[in-house]
Amino acid sequence: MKTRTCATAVFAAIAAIAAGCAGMNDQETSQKALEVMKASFNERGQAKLDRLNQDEAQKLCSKPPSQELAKDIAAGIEKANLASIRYPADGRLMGDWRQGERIAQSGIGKQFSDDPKIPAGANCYACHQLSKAEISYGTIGPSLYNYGKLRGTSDAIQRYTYGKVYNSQAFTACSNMPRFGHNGILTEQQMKDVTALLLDPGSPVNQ
Amino acid sequence: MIRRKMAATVLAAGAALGVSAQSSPEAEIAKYREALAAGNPAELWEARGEALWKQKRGPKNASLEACDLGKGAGAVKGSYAELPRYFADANRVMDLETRLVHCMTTLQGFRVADATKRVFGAGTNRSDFESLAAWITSESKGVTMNVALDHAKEREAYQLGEKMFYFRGGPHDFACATCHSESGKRIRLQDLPNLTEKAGAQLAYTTWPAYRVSQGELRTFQWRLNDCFRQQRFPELKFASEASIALTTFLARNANGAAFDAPAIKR
Amino acid sequence: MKQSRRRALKAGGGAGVLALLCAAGVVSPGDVLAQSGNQAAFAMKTVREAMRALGAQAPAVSAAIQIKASEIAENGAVVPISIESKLPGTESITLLIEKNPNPLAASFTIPAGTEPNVSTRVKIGESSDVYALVKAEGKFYMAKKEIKITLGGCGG
Amino acid sequence: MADPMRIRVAARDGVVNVKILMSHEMETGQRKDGAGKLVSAHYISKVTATHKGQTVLSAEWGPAVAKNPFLEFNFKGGQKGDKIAVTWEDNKGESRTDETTIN
Repeated sequence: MKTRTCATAVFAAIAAIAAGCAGMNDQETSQKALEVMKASFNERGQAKLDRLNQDEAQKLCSKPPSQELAKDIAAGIEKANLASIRYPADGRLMGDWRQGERIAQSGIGKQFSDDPKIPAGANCYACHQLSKAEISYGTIGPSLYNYGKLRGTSDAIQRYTYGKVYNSQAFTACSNMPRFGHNGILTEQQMKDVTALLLDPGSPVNQ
Repeated sequence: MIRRKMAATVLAAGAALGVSAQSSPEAEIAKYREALAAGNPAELWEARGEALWKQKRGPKNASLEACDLGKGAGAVKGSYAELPRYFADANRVMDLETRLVHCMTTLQGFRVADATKRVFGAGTNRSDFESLAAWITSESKGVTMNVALDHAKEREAYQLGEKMFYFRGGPHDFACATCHSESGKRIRLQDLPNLTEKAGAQLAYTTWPAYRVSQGELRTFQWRLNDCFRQQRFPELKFASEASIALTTFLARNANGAAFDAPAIKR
Repeated sequence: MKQSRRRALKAGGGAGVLALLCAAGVVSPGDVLAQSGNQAAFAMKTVREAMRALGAQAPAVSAAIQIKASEIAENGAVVPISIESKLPGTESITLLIEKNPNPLAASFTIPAGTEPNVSTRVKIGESSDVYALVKAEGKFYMAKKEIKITLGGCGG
Repeated sequence: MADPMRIRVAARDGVVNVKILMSHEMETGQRKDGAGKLVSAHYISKVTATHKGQTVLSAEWGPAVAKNPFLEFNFKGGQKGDKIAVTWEDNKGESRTDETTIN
């Protein structure tokens, strides 16, 4: 732990020296970096250059995770993102966990190499443990094994879970998790299915 | 239906691992990597690259042997461990591939468009850059990484690269940092190097280029960046672009002090 | 059927190489001819048929044959496997992969003076048992090992 | 023309270790290219290694052998300076032979 802190400090120092000498302040550097990026990417397939245009949350979250946001800024991000969540008109938040499992396994979607006609996946397993059966899971996010078993399926839990999938930053500013509904990655039905994967008592997540 | 079959296979795998395996999945994967290291097809690219370096080509019918990779014309040994660097003759910072484009145009007389027609190989359609990079980097094996930030433009490249590393964008809100700024994390079963700490940056940077068994191709650091951005859902990073050089400068500098150890072999 | 399987593999792992994987070991009938040796065996669709085509009816399981490979392969496109036989008079070593469309992957003839121990790398489309078939002093013996193929990460 | 092989040989206590890397696509015949067209099967089907003209290993392969194949084996009786030759042939009739010397 101690060595890690130390290494980080040395690292920060190097970065500071590098920054200091180049004669640009932080904001100028960010501006220049964006200009350079805009000149360094080609549109390809469905990935157009407008993907480099950051929204407010993306701008504020472009920082090392060790650098904490001021409380009011974090609260502002969460408030704005919470307001973006659209719950299904039919009021039903849980779909089919079997479909949800498929969506959780699939990592395709939105890459310049992907066919935009094929529905995107959520790639949950890339970052989370879900069912016990899938041993190939990532650890960037917390384990979601027994997610529903531990929380139940009350209306409040359903709303929170669907909302978290829809827009993770409504609850945690600068979360690493994609905002699947907000950014149009998943359809409403797909988000219902993923919610069911997490909450349905029959889902492998809750066995 | 097919997916169910796959899931069942994984399920069976999980059960077997839980009950009867004498060693952990991590230990087995370490064993797999060790077995791969016993013979690295990158050598096939290295051999082609050395021949290409010495072959007279292009409108000027010249070899690349007079190319200055930063340690003087024709000096290849150890050169990659000091790249990217500022080159006075071009008045800019260049990484290896950018410098090779420079030499192909100035020494051999190729037009940039012709020189960069195939930057990433596919099967028998090979990329000269991948072959050349395999050989040139192999000549730095064991050399300590030593990327200088002496010139103002080198410092600027580092600083811009750092900004780009943390830049979140695209429909998934991903930055390089999303996957590479915490230690001990993995995606699926693959360990993710923490590129914001010395050990992680060193481990990652010193093992590119690499023969990717998933593709059966040798890939360079330009490819690594290109494919990371693809998976970040960004548009396509241009080969030898300023952003690619800036990011490479940031990551290569962070690896300073470690022994260069590529071409490697990776899944 | 094949199509959807290909898609499933692709979704999990990424690169188009996986498409190649699920077809690993397939030989179209036209390729089978032309050469001498065990060509018919390469076209067989099951381990049993392939072994029979090689002349092995019911090979005995032998502890003197060792399949050296990691139990988990990170990528099925390249799976390193070594087979060592401690049976005296080993004449040939053959590698079969049960779940590949054509299980027979490689067969090695071992002359006197060469150690009965070979290493190579194969494609394995999905988690599968692999078999080593050894002919020693005119008789066939075998060993078996399961190798699991894991799915890749990132965005594929 | 196919690229040369990389052959590494090392003799120790009278046992010669041979490691071979071959440059070959090892197409299964089932893969489709970018345009959706089937890429025809193309793979090394036969490998022979000789020491001073005597066969020390021969192999028959199908397309399940991995791209850019690797092969390792050991034989007894090689001396420093002896020639080792390796030949592969593929299913389309192409072939390649490379040589090296035990050192």
